[in-house]
Amino acid sequence: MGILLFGVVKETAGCAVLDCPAYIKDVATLKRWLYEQYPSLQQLSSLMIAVNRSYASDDQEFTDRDEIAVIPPVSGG
Amino acid sequence: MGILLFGVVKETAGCAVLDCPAYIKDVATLKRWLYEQYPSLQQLSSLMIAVNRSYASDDQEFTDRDEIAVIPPVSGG
Amino acid sequence: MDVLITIKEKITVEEALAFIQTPTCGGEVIFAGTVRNHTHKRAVTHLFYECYEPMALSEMRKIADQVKEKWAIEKLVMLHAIGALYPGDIAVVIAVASAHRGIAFDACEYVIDTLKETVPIWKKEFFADEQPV
Amino acid sequence: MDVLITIKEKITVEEALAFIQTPTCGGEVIFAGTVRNHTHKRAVTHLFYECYEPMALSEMRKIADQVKEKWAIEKLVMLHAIGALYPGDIAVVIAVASAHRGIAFDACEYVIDTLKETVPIWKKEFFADEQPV
Repeated sequence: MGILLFGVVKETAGCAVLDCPAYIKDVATLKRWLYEQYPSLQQLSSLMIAVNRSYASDDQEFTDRDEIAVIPPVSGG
Repeated sequence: MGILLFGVVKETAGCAVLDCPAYIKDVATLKRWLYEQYPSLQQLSSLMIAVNRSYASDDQEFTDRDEIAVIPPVSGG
Repeated sequence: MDVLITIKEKITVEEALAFIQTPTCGGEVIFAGTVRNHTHKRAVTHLFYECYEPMALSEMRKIADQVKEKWAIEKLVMLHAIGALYPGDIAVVIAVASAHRGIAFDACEYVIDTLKETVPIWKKEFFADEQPV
Repeated sequence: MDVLITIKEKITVEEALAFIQTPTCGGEVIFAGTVRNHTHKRAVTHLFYECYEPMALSEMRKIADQVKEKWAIEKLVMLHAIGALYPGDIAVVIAVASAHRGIAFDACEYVIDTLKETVPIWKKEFFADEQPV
Protein backbone atom coordinates (compact mmCIF):
# COMPACT_ATOMS: atom_id res chain seq x y z
CA MET A 1 0.00 0.00 0.00
CA GLY A 2 1.15 3.56 -0.63
CA ILE A 3 1.75 5.91 2.27
CA LEU A 4 2.09 9.68 1.89
CA LEU A 5 5.34 11.35 2.94
CA PHE A 6 5.97 15.02 3.75
CA GLY A 7 8.76 17.35 4.75
CA VAL A 8 11.97 15.79 6.03
CA VAL A 9 10.55 12.26 5.71
CA LYS A 10 9.90 12.84 2.03
CA GLU A 11 13.43 14.18 1.60
CA THR A 12 14.92 11.24 3.50
CA ALA A 13 13.02 8.65 1.46
CA GLY A 14 13.46 10.58 -1.77
CA CYS A 15 9.81 10.09 -2.75
CA ALA A 16 6.38 11.50 -1.91
CA VAL A 17 4.58 8.15 -1.80
CA LEU A 18 6.22 5.10 -0.25
CA ASP A 19 5.16 1.52 -0.82
CA CYS A 20 5.00 -0.38 2.44
CA PRO A 21 4.68 -4.16 2.93
CA ALA A 22 1.20 -5.67 3.18
CA TYR A 23 1.86 -7.22 6.64
CA ILE A 24 1.82 -3.74 8.21
CA LYS A 25 -1.66 -3.26 9.63
CA ASP A 26 -1.22 -0.87 12.59
CA VAL A 27 0.54 2.40 13.44
CA ALA A 28 3.17 0.94 15.81
CA THR A 29 4.30 -1.64 13.22
CA LEU A 30 4.45 1.03 10.52
CA LYS A 31 6.60 3.31 12.68
CA ARG A 32 8.95 0.42 13.56
CA TRP A 33 9.30 -0.43 9.87
CA LEU A 34 9.97 3.24 8.96
CA TYR A 35 12.71 3.51 11.63
CA GLU A 36 14.32 0.35 10.25
CA GLN A 37 14.21 1.60 6.68
CA TYR A 38 15.39 5.12 7.55
CA PRO A 39 17.28 5.11 10.89
CA SER A 40 17.88 8.86 10.69
CA LEU A 41 14.16 9.41 11.37
CA GLN A 42 14.85 8.42 14.99
CA GLN A 43 16.54 11.80 15.41
CA LEU A 44 13.27 13.67 14.81
CA SER A 45 11.58 15.12 17.89
CA SER A 46 8.35 13.38 16.85
CA LEU A 47 6.97 11.20 14.09
CA MET A 48 3.19 10.97 13.86
CA ILE A 49 1.06 8.81 11.62
CA ALA A 50 -2.22 10.13 10.25
CA VAL A 51 -4.98 7.69 9.33
CA ASN A 52 -7.62 9.21 7.11
CA ARG A 53 -6.31 12.72 7.82
CA SER A 54 -6.42 12.43 11.62
CA TYR A 55 -3.53 11.85 14.03
CA ALA A 56 -3.56 8.19 15.06
CA SER A 57 -2.38 6.48 18.24
CA ASP A 58 0.15 3.64 18.13
CA ASP A 59 -2.47 0.92 18.53
CA GLN A 60 -4.70 2.11 15.68
CA GLU A 61 -5.17 -0.45 12.92
CA PHE A 62 -5.71 0.30 9.24
CA THR A 63 -6.33 -1.43 5.93
CA ASP A 64 -5.24 -0.61 2.40
CA ARG A 65 -8.46 1.33 1.94
CA ASP A 66 -7.33 3.92 4.48
CA GLU A 67 -5.28 7.02 3.63
CA ILE A 68 -2.03 6.79 5.60
CA ALA A 69 0.44 9.68 5.96
CA VAL A 70 3.69 10.16 7.85
CA ILE A 71 3.78 13.49 9.69
CA PRO A 72 7.19 14.76 10.82
CA PRO A 73 7.31 17.74 13.23
CA VAL A 74 5.16 20.49 11.69
CA SER A 75 6.53 23.97 11.15
CA GLY A 76 3.72 26.07 9.73
CA GLY A 77 2.77 29.56 10.84
CA MET B 1 -7.43 81.92 35.27
CA GLY B 2 -8.98 79.76 32.54
CA ILE B 3 -9.16 75.99 32.97
CA LEU B 4 -9.89 73.60 30.12
CA LEU B 5 -13.00 71.41 30.29
CA PHE B 6 -13.75 68.21 28.38
CA GLY B 7 -16.48 65.63 27.97
CA VAL B 8 -19.22 65.55 30.57
CA VAL B 9 -17.62 68.40 32.56
CA LYS B 10 -17.76 70.63 29.50
CA GLU B 11 -21.39 69.68 28.98
CA THR B 12 -22.21 70.29 32.64
CA ALA B 13 -20.56 73.71 32.72
CA GLY B 14 -21.77 74.60 29.23
CA CYS B 15 -18.38 75.93 28.19
CA ALA B 16 -14.98 74.64 27.09
CA VAL B 17 -12.93 77.07 29.19
CA LEU B 18 -13.98 77.98 32.72
CA ASP B 19 -12.75 80.97 34.65
CA CYS B 20 -11.78 80.03 38.20
CA PRO B 21 -11.07 82.37 41.12
CA ALA B 22 -7.49 83.53 41.67
CA TYR B 23 -7.32 82.14 45.25
CA ILE B 24 -7.26 78.59 43.85
CA LYS B 25 -3.63 77.52 43.76
CA ASP B 26 -3.67 73.73 44.17
CA VAL B 27 -5.49 70.69 42.80
CA ALA B 28 -7.46 69.82 45.95
CA THR B 29 -8.87 73.35 46.24
CA LEU B 30 -9.77 73.38 42.54
CA LYS B 31 -11.63 70.07 42.83
CA ARG B 32 -13.51 71.28 45.94
CA TRP B 33 -14.52 74.44 44.10
CA LEU B 34 -15.66 72.46 41.02
CA TYR B 35 -17.81 70.17 43.18
CA GLU B 36 -19.40 73.25 44.82
CA GLN B 37 -20.11 74.88 41.47
CA TYR B 38 -21.38 71.67 39.81
CA PRO B 39 -22.56 69.18 42.47
CA SER B 40 -23.50 66.63 39.80
CA LEU B 41 -19.78 66.08 39.13
CA GLN B 42 -19.66 64.16 42.43
CA GLN B 43 -21.50 61.35 40.65
CA LEU B 44 -18.58 60.74 38.30
CA SER B 45 -16.44 57.68 39.02
CA SER B 46 -13.36 59.91 38.91
CA LEU B 47 -12.36 63.51 38.31
CA MET B 48 -8.72 64.15 37.55
CA ILE B 49 -6.87 67.42 37.13
CA ALA B 50 -4.05 67.74 34.63
CA VAL B 51 -1.35 70.35 35.18
CA ASN B 52 0.67 71.06 32.04
CA ARG B 53 -0.76 67.96 30.33
CA SER B 54 0.11 65.51 33.10
CA TYR B 55 -2.18 63.98 35.71
CA ALA B 56 -1.65 65.83 39.01
CA SER B 57 -2.01 64.67 42.61
CA ASP B 58 -4.28 66.55 45.04
CA ASP B 59 -1.40 68.38 46.71
CA GLN B 60 0.10 69.73 43.50
CA GLU B 61 0.22 73.52 43.31
CA PHE B 62 -0.04 75.66 40.20
CA THR B 63 0.05 79.25 39.06
CA ASP B 64 -1.77 81.09 36.29
CA ARG B 65 1.12 80.32 33.95
CA ASP B 66 0.29 76.59 34.08
CA GLU B 67 -2.15 74.87 31.73
CA ILE B 68 -4.89 73.35 33.86
CA ALA B 69 -7.48 70.87 32.56
CA VAL B 70 -10.33 68.93 34.15
CA ILE B 71 -10.32 65.27 33.06
CA PRO B 72 -13.54 63.30 33.62
CA PRO B 73 -13.40 59.48 33.16
CA VAL B 74 -11.84 58.83 29.75
CA SER B 75 -13.59 56.63 27.21
CA GLY B 76 -11.30 56.40 24.21
CA GLY B 77 -10.46 53.24 22.31
CA MET C 1 11.72 50.67 18.82
CA ASP C 2 10.10 52.69 16.02
CA VAL C 3 6.90 54.40 17.11
CA LEU C 4 4.06 55.98 15.15
CA ILE C 5 1.45 57.87 17.19
CA THR C 6 -1.36 59.65 15.38
CA ILE C 7 -4.68 61.26 16.26
CA LYS C 8 -6.75 62.28 13.25
CA GLU C 9 -10.17 62.13 11.64
CA LYS C 10 -9.82 58.92 9.66
CA ILE C 11 -7.53 56.01 10.47
CA THR C 12 -6.99 52.67 8.71
CA VAL C 13 -5.50 49.31 9.61
CA GLU C 14 -3.52 49.46 6.37
CA GLU C 15 -1.44 52.48 7.45
CA ALA C 16 -0.59 50.69 10.71
CA LEU C 17 0.41 47.56 8.81
CA ALA C 18 2.52 49.57 6.38
CA PHE C 19 4.49 51.01 9.30
CA ILE C 20 5.16 47.78 11.18
CA GLN C 21 5.94 45.38 8.36
CA THR C 22 9.63 44.64 8.16
CA PRO C 23 11.64 41.63 7.01
CA THR C 24 13.38 41.40 10.36
CA CYS C 25 10.19 40.68 12.33
CA GLY C 26 8.33 37.41 12.56
CA GLY C 27 5.11 38.34 14.31
CA GLU C 28 2.71 41.23 14.05
CA VAL C 29 -0.29 41.67 16.32
CA ILE C 30 -2.92 44.25 15.50
CA PHE C 31 -5.91 45.37 17.53
CA ALA C 32 -8.65 47.33 15.79
CA GLY C 33 -11.52 48.80 17.78
CA THR C 34 -14.60 49.50 15.69
CA VAL C 35 -17.77 51.40 16.45
CA ARG C 36 -20.56 49.03 17.42
CA ASN C 37 -24.13 49.54 16.29
CA HIS C 38 -25.46 49.01 19.82
CA THR C 39 -24.55 49.58 23.49
CA HIS C 40 -26.41 47.58 26.14
CA LYS C 41 -29.03 46.70 23.47
CA ARG C 42 -29.65 50.34 22.55
CA ALA C 43 -29.15 51.09 18.87
CA VAL C 44 -26.31 53.56 18.28
CA THR C 45 -26.53 55.91 15.29
CA HIS C 46 -23.05 57.38 15.71
CA LEU C 47 -20.36 58.43 18.15
CA PHE C 48 -18.45 61.63 18.61
CA TYR C 49 -14.86 61.40 19.88
CA GLU C 50 -13.42 64.45 21.61
CA CYS C 51 -9.79 64.72 22.58
CA TYR C 52 -7.42 66.85 24.68
CA GLU C 53 -4.91 66.42 21.92
CA PRO C 54 -1.55 67.58 23.33
CA MET C 55 -2.09 65.61 26.54
CA ALA C 56 -3.47 62.58 24.66
CA LEU C 57 -0.34 62.48 22.49
CA SER C 58 1.83 62.85 25.58
CA GLU C 59 0.02 59.99 27.39
CA MET C 60 0.33 57.81 24.28
CA ARG C 61 4.07 58.51 24.21
CA LYS C 62 4.25 57.46 27.88
CA ILE C 63 2.60 54.13 27.00
CA ALA C 64 5.12 53.66 24.18
CA ASP C 65 7.95 54.32 26.66
CA GLN C 66 6.51 51.68 29.02
CA VAL C 67 6.32 49.15 26.17
CA LYS C 68 9.92 49.87 25.23
CA GLU C 69 10.99 49.20 28.81
CA LYS C 70 8.96 46.01 29.27
CA TRP C 71 9.33 44.12 26.00
CA ALA C 72 11.64 43.64 23.00
CA ILE C 73 9.23 45.21 20.53
CA GLU C 74 10.58 46.53 17.23
CA LYS C 75 7.66 48.63 16.00
CA LEU C 76 4.61 50.12 17.67
CA VAL C 77 1.72 52.02 16.11
CA MET C 78 -1.07 53.77 18.01
CA LEU C 79 -3.76 55.44 15.91
CA HIS C 80 -6.91 57.06 17.31
CA ALA C 81 -9.76 58.60 15.35
CA ILE C 82 -11.60 61.72 16.49
CA GLY C 83 -14.80 63.46 15.41
CA ALA C 84 -17.97 61.72 14.21
CA LEU C 85 -17.74 57.95 13.74
CA TYR C 86 -20.44 55.59 12.50
CA PRO C 87 -21.03 51.87 13.14
CA GLY C 88 -18.29 49.86 11.48
CA ASP C 89 -15.82 52.77 11.48
CA ILE C 90 -12.45 52.18 13.09
CA ALA C 91 -11.89 54.17 16.29
CA VAL C 92 -8.50 52.86 17.35
CA VAL C 93 -5.70 50.74 15.92
CA ILE C 94 -2.77 49.32 17.90
CA ALA C 95 -0.11 47.43 15.96
CA VAL C 96 2.99 45.75 17.32
CA ALA C 97 5.82 43.94 15.55
CA SER C 98 8.27 41.70 17.32
CA ALA C 99 10.46 38.72 16.55
CA HIS C 100 8.51 36.80 19.21
CA ARG C 101 4.75 36.53 18.94
CA GLY C 102 4.05 35.97 22.64
CA ILE C 103 5.33 39.37 23.68
CA ALA C 104 3.65 40.99 20.68
CA PHE C 105 0.27 39.78 22.01
CA ASP C 106 1.15 40.90 25.55
CA ALA C 107 2.33 44.33 24.45
CA CYS C 108 -0.62 44.95 22.13
CA GLU C 109 -3.15 44.08 24.85
CA TYR C 110 -1.25 46.21 27.38
CA VAL C 111 -1.32 49.22 25.06
CA ILE C 112 -5.06 49.12 24.34
CA ASP C 113 -5.92 48.42 28.01
CA THR C 114 -3.73 51.32 29.20
CA LEU C 115 -4.89 53.68 26.46
CA LYS C 116 -8.48 53.15 27.57
CA GLU C 117 -7.50 54.05 31.15
CA THR C 118 -5.19 57.00 30.76
CA VAL C 119 -5.46 58.77 27.40
CA PRO C 120 -7.76 61.83 27.55
CA ILE C 121 -10.21 60.98 24.78
CA TRP C 122 -13.95 60.95 25.33
CA LYS C 123 -16.68 59.20 23.42
CA LYS C 124 -20.20 60.53 23.26
CA GLU C 125 -22.84 58.10 22.02
CA PHE C 126 -25.87 59.11 20.00
CA PHE C 127 -28.79 56.70 20.13
CA ALA C 128 -31.54 55.96 17.62
CA ASP C 129 -34.26 56.32 20.29
CA GLU C 130 -33.05 59.79 21.31
CA GLN C 131 -34.30 63.21 20.26
CA PRO C 132 -31.81 64.86 17.92
CA VAL C 133 -29.92 67.63 19.73
CA MET D 1 -19.37 32.01 14.65
CA ASP D 2 -18.50 32.68 10.99
CA VAL D 3 -15.30 30.99 9.89
CA LEU D 4 -13.03 31.49 6.88
CA ILE D 5 -10.24 28.94 6.41
CA THR D 6 -8.00 29.20 3.37
CA ILE D 7 -4.71 27.71 2.20
CA LYS D 8 -3.37 29.28 -0.98
CA GLU D 9 -0.33 30.80 -2.65
CA LYS D 10 -0.80 34.43 -1.65
CA ILE D 11 -2.64 35.72 1.39
CA THR D 12 -3.22 39.27 2.65
CA VAL D 13 -4.24 40.88 5.93
CA GLU D 14 -6.82 42.88 3.99
CA GLU D 15 -8.89 39.83 3.02
CA ALA D 16 -8.92 38.72 6.67
CA LEU D 17 -10.01 42.20 7.78
CA ALA D 18 -12.74 42.32 5.14
CA PHE D 19 -14.20 39.07 6.49
CA ILE D 20 -14.19 39.96 10.18
CA GLN D 21 -15.33 43.59 10.10
CA THR D 22 -18.89 43.93 11.24
CA PRO D 23 -20.85 46.71 12.94
CA THR D 24 -21.86 44.35 15.76
CA CYS D 25 -18.32 43.75 16.95
CA GLY D 26 -16.18 46.04 19.06
CA GLY D 27 -12.76 44.43 18.94
CA GLU D 28 -10.72 42.76 16.27
CA VAL D 29 -7.37 41.09 16.91
CA ILE D 30 -5.18 40.07 14.01
CA PHE D 31 -1.96 38.10 14.01
CA ALA D 32 0.23 38.17 10.91
CA GLY D 33 3.30 35.98 10.65
CA THR D 34 5.85 37.19 8.14
CA VAL D 35 8.94 35.59 6.71
CA ARG D 36 12.05 36.81 8.47
CA ASN D 37 15.28 37.53 6.64
CA HIS D 38 17.31 35.52 9.16
CA THR D 39 17.09 32.46 11.43
CA HIS D 40 19.60 32.16 14.27
CA LYS D 41 21.70 34.86 12.56
CA ARG D 42 21.85 33.00 9.25
CA ALA D 43 20.56 35.04 6.31
CA VAL D 44 17.46 33.48 4.73
CA THR D 45 16.89 33.95 0.99
CA HIS D 46 13.43 32.34 0.93
CA LEU D 47 11.21 29.65 2.39
CA PHE D 48 9.16 26.92 0.82
CA TYR D 49 5.95 25.90 2.56
CA GLU D 50 4.62 22.41 1.86
CA CYS D 51 1.25 21.25 3.05
CA TYR D 52 -0.84 18.06 3.45
CA GLU D 53 -3.79 20.10 2.38
CA PRO D 54 -6.90 18.01 3.18
CA MET D 55 -5.58 17.19 6.66
CA ALA D 56 -4.35 20.75 7.22
CA LEU D 57 -7.83 22.10 6.44
CA SER D 58 -9.37 19.47 8.72
CA GLU D 59 -7.00 20.37 11.60
CA MET D 60 -7.75 24.07 11.07
CA ARG D 61 -11.47 23.32 11.28
CA LYS D 62 -10.83 21.45 14.56
CA ILE D 63 -9.12 24.55 15.97
CA ALA D 64 -12.11 26.67 14.88
CA ASP D 65 -14.43 24.22 16.67
CA GLN D 66 -12.35 24.54 19.85
CA VAL D 67 -12.50 28.33 19.65
CA LYS D 68 -16.27 28.20 19.22
CA GLU D 69 -16.56 26.06 22.35
CA LYS D 70 -14.21 28.14 24.49
CA TRP D 71 -15.06 31.75 23.67
CA ALA D 72 -17.85 34.01 22.43
CA ILE D 73 -16.13 34.85 19.16
CA GLU D 74 -18.20 36.13 16.25
CA LYS D 75 -15.77 35.75 13.36
CA LEU D 76 -12.60 33.79 12.83
CA VAL D 77 -10.23 33.79 9.87
CA MET D 78 -7.28 31.44 9.36
CA LEU D 79 -5.20 31.98 6.23
CA HIS D 80 -1.98 30.11 5.42
CA ALA D 81 0.29 30.65 2.43
CA ILE D 82 2.06 27.80 0.65
CA GLY D 83 4.82 27.59 -1.93
CA ALA D 84 7.82 29.90 -2.15
CA LEU D 85 7.82 32.89 0.24
CA TYR D 86 10.41 35.64 0.52
CA PRO D 87 11.44 37.85 3.47
CA GLY D 88 8.59 40.22 4.29
CA ASP D 89 5.93 37.97 2.72
CA ILE D 90 3.00 36.97 4.90
CA ALA D 91 2.93 33.27 5.78
CA VAL D 92 -0.08 33.17 8.10
CA VAL D 93 -2.92 35.44 9.18
CA ILE D 94 -5.26 34.79 12.10
CA ALA D 95 -8.10 37.28 12.64
CA VAL D 96 -10.73 37.25 15.35
CA ALA D 97 -13.69 39.54 15.99
CA SER D 98 -15.55 39.66 19.26
CA ALA D 99 -17.59 42.13 21.26
CA HIS D 100 -14.98 41.78 24.04
CA ARG D 101 -11.36 42.46 23.30
CA GLY D 102 -9.89 40.31 26.09
CA ILE D 103 -11.23 37.07 24.63
CA ALA D 104 -10.31 38.18 21.12
CA PHE D 105 -6.65 38.37 22.22
CA ASP D 106 -6.90 35.01 24.01
CA ALA D 107 -8.56 33.28 21.07
CA CYS D 108 -6.17 34.72 18.48
CA GLU D 109 -3.11 33.63 20.45
CA TYR D 110 -4.63 30.17 21.06
CA VAL D 111 -5.26 29.71 17.34
CA ILE D 112 -1.75 30.58 16.19
CA ASP D 113 -0.13 28.56 19.00
CA THR D 114 -2.27 25.50 18.20
CA LEU D 115 -1.87 25.87 14.44
CA LYS D 116 1.90 25.75 14.87
CA GLU D 117 1.57 22.52 16.86
CA THR D 118 -1.01 20.51 14.96
CA VAL D 119 -1.54 21.67 11.37
CA PRO D 120 0.49 19.60 8.88
CA ILE D 121 2.39 22.35 7.11
CA TRP D 122 6.16 22.30 6.76
CA LYS D 123 8.59 25.10 6.15
CA LYS D 124 11.90 24.56 4.40
CA GLU D 125 14.44 27.35 4.76
CA PHE D 126 16.92 28.32 2.08
CA PHE D 127 20.00 30.16 3.29
CA ALA D 128 22.23 32.66 1.57
CA ASP D 129 25.39 30.74 2.58
CA GLU D 130 24.12 27.50 1.07
CA GLN D 131 24.84 25.94 -2.30
CA PRO D 132 21.81 26.17 -4.58
CA VAL D 133 20.08 22.76 -4.89
